[in-house]
Amino acid sequence: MTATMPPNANPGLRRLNAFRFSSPQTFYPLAGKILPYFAWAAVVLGAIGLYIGFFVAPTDAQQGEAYRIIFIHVPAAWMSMFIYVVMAFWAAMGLVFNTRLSAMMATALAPTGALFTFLALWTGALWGKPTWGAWWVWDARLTSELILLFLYLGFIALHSAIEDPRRADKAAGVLALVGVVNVPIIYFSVKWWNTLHQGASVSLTGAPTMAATMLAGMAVMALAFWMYAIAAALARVRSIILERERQSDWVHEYARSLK
Amino acid sequence: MIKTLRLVIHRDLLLALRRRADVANSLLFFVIVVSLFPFGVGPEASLLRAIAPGVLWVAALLAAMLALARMFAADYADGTLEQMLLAPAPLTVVVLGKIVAHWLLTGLPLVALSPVLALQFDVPADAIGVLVASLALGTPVLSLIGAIGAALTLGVRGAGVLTALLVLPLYIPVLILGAGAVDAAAAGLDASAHLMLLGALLLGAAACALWPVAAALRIAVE
Amino acid sequence: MIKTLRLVIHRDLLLALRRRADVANSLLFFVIVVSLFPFGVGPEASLLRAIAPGVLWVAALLAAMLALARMFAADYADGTLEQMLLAPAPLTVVVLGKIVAHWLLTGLPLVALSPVLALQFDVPADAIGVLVASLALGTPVLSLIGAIGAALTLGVRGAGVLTALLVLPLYIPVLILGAGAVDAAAAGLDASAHLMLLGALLLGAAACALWPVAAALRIAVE
Amino acid sequence: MLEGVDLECVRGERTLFQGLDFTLERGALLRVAGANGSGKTSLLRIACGLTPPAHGEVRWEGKSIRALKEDYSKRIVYIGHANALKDDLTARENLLISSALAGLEETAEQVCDALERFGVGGCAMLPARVLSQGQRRRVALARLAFSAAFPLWVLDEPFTALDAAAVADLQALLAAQLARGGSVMLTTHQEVEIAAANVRRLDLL
Amino acid sequence: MLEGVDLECVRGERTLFQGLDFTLERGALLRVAGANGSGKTSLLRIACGLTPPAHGEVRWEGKSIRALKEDYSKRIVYIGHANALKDDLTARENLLISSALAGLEETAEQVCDALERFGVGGCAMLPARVLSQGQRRRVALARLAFSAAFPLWVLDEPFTALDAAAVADLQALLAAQLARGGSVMLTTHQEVEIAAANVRRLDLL
Ligand code: HEM
Ligand SMILES: Nc1ncnc2c1ncn2[C@@H]1O[C@H](COP(=O)(O)OP(=O)(O)OP(=O)(O)O)[C@@H](O)[C@H]1O
Ligand SMILES: Nc1ncnc2c1ncn2[C@@H]1O[C@H](COP(=O)(O)OP(=O)(O)OP(=O)(O)O)[C@@H](O)[C@H]1O
Ligand SMILES: [Mg+2]
Ligand SMILES: [Mg+2]
Repeated sequence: MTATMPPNANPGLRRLNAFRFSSPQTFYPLAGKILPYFAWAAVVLGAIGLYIGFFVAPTDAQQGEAYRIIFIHVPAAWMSMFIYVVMAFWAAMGLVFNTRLSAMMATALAPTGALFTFLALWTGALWGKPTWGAWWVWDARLTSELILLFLYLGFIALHSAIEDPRRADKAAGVLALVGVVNVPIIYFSVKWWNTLHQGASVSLTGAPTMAATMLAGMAVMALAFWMYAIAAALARVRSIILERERQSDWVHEYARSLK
Repeated sequence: MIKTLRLVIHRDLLLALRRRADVANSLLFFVIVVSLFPFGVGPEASLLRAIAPGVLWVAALLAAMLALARMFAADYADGTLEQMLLAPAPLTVVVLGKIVAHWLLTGLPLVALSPVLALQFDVPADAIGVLVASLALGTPVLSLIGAIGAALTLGVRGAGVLTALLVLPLYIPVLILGAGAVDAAAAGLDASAHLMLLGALLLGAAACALWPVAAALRIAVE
Repeated sequence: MIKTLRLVIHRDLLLALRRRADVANSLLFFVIVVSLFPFGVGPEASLLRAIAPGVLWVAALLAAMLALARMFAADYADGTLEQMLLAPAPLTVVVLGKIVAHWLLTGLPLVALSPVLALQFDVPADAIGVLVASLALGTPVLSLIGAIGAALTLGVRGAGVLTALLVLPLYIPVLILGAGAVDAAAAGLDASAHLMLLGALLLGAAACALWPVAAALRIAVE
Repeated sequence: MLEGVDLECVRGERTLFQGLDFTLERGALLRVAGANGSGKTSLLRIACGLTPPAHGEVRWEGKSIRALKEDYSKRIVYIGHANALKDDLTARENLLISSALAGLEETAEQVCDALERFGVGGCAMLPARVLSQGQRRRVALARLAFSAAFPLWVLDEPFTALDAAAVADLQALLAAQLARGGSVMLTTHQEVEIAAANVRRLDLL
Repeated sequence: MLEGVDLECVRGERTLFQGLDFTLERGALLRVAGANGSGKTSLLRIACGLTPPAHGEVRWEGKSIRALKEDYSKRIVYIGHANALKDDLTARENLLISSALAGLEETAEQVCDALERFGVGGCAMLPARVLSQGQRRRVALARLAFSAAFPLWVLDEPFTALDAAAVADLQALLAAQLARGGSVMLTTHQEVEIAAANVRRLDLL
């Protein structure tokens, strides 16, 4: 057990079995095994969600067909915020416990988060043109979402600018934690300032104000995005593990076994 | 602790006194940016008045951003930063001292000079008051947020761009609120909501910025 | 001599390749300055169109001015400049190489990117061509004149401000001619007179700037 | 007492050292020796707490320095390769500020005395920029003259750029530190004799 | 043959030396010695033509170096306190460029050999930023390995930061330069023996 632990893991962690998979070496094959399930789930759910969104859901009375963007826009916007929080969580774990895998997870999540943020912005802009008559307005939610994109990009840029991977993990981790303040701002911006953008219409407490099919479509799409995000992060973390551990014996053995 | 704070501020002001030109630097940059516009845009008064709040705030933001490079880099290069990390006082106090000194040297002069420049652009008197207030509340936020970017990119290849990339998105709200306040005042509206938000930003930044800066400095020196 | 010229240019480009971010620096600065204006001034299309030539040229000038600090300072600090002075090739050739490399890294990207930014401001197509031509003629002048300022202030306390003070008065004609050309084209007038004057400035600067730079470098190293 | 336990240092992809242990008692001097690039500077920085080791820990009087934090900083003086002088401040101001930062309350006269002791009294009012290489090093080291209260001195190549007189001054200061029960950890390529019983040597490969 | 005639050097308000004469023949080594701040670096810079003396002149084969200009530059190698390395370039690139700037046409292999000779072959591909102090100095000095064609080497404290092995390497190179009739002018605080007949010493006060 101890032999498989990263040498710089916190000594306290070595005794805990629950942290077994915080070792890159044990996590690598596990990630490889579960990855295909998530990938397939993403494909299947995505197909179902898009079918509901574009064929089952009724045309909107006010907005016509344009509103169908909602099935991508809203789940993407949710994911963009959620992934950031998860990324910051892993970054914090990495900073506090000095576990390498947590920092690798944070690094692996960033591009996916940036992708969803970009998607939310892009679909939002596409939607804004017919509904508000402008691609872009400087409203609080839109601005804070744009800032979220820049935070993701800044995280990626800072990480790649620092050569020493350990230092890069730590510095980028600090940045990720600083950026967390932006997430509640995005989420509550429509409540705190009255803006052009739609307020929350889905909440856990109140009754949904949307048609059930629309809600179902959005929920399925959100699930699909979830699965995709997990699959992409796992795939990326696997390659990060190989790259970082290329000096170690187990990677050499693994490479030999592939031949 | 107060002693260390005073020491750090005193040291940075003394250094600035020795290199007076360095302080003049960001002030001069501010003045240059603002004054070049009439050359570029042409001398039409109404046009100039319309863009004045934007030009002044953009110039202040750029001046603050460029001054960030000087915040920790020199101390990092000559080994003083290591000594600060090894000092018995908590690092956050040292950081606070450096940020305060930085604002005194780069933010305060802008605030003080802005009315004169605003007059050039024929900004109405009420709006000038709001301009000064918005800069007085906004420039410390720029220094606080900027310190995080400056510390994170210390000793990194191409630190300049990276700092800009990290810091600018966080600066945009300050710019929108600041220029918005002046615009509102120039249009005869009430600017106090904008100013209150700026004040809230300042409090938030002061409460949250010191820890990440200290952490980033520790990482940079490793 | 050609060999030394090529060596110096090659070296500076290689260095830039290593610190890609540094090149991105002045480009990003240009983009940032230009893009911040809509935030500050507000998104009114007619207003933005009116100030576009001024904003673009002021931004280019500032980007060029800020990049001057990097022209000789690093070589001076780490002792490479001494080695260049002791090299068997004439110093003016080395200087020419450094100026060419500097323009390739800071001027050319601005020229290439300016049409995209001009589109943001809704500048008419004809005027965009003139904008590119004016920048292509004007930015080398900025590099040449700037080199004198950068060399004269090498190792001087507060070099930044001093460079700005020395160089800006000489930059203003370039700014007026450049922005004027674009304004004229946007108004449907003929801009060729402006461009010819810019070309003459370029020839003059190329003929006269090398020797003072070389002399200033010799003095700086003493 | 300073102890390093099972230390490992990794730089880039190279492991500089691994499983390194050392102890430094009161009144002892530890000279870290090794070829260029063997990791002496890295070890000293780990010992001060500037760089965390990849593995293992450093203990002061039995407690980990990670846990002690500022309490440990209060006990050490570190003088690195870099002199930590501000070019624009005079030698005297530089020294005043570095002593104040270390929590000492030295007066201007005491600072001038320290400079005098290191043969740079004449430069007290010159900006550090114009000093020669050796004079700069002397100014940085002058801090040691009033660092008797710090039980641990960590010095990285203190003898570089010093002439024979300055080397002798420094040797005397080191001997005094050892005599009063303080400890010294240093690196040097020059063979330097320190008149003390308890000089140990740690070789890095 | 290098000659200094009636040289005077003034820094700020201090006259460092006055009426100083020296000659350096082919095959000879001149060691400039003196306390910290006595003006050794200043003298070396005057000898290279980087700083003009306040009075007097430096002659190469009887002609003033002011008049010779580039013809003189073609004959000397100067390695100062500063290593003239670019932090972002690798050791190999740094050396390639500095040799090309000196008008040599070294190939990448020759450069790697030179680095190898100075024990930094393993660092050839590392950016100079990550090298240790001594490794940086070694990279800077590796230039000497293919500077046999230059009759005059001027070296300011070449031995600082070097470990014993590197010192021996450098001594061998210096001896070879003298043996082939070249001249060397250097400063050092360390007592270093160079196995050559013609070693002279110039003391500054
Ligand atoms: C670039 C422009 C836009 C951005 C950056 C953006 C951003 C966001 C974000 C971050 C959310 C999720 C927040 C939450 O869950 O409460 C969201 C949700 C939503 N957006 Fe947008 N949006 C944009 C444009 C639009 C447009 C033009 C419309 C339609 C007129 C729109 C309609 C919605 C709706 C209906 C929701 C779901 C709100 C809910 O049910 O909670 N968005 N958007
Ligand atoms: N990113 C990196 N990749 C590979 N090696 C690195 C990296 N960073 C540092 N190193 C190596 O780490 C070592 C740093 O050593 P350190 O500065 O501790 O040496 P030192 O023993 O103090 O040497 P010196 O006697 O020259 O001062 C050097 O060998 C350097 O090449
Ligand atoms: N502006 C100035 N005013 C007064 N003194 C100055 C000024 N500039 C330089 N000096 C003095 O000139 C001398 C420069 O000496 P130089 O660098 O040649 O010394 P060095 O013999 O090489 O010393 P080291 O052994 O320390 O390298 C120093 O004593 C310095 O104090
Ligand atoms: Mg070292
Ligand atoms: Mg010297």
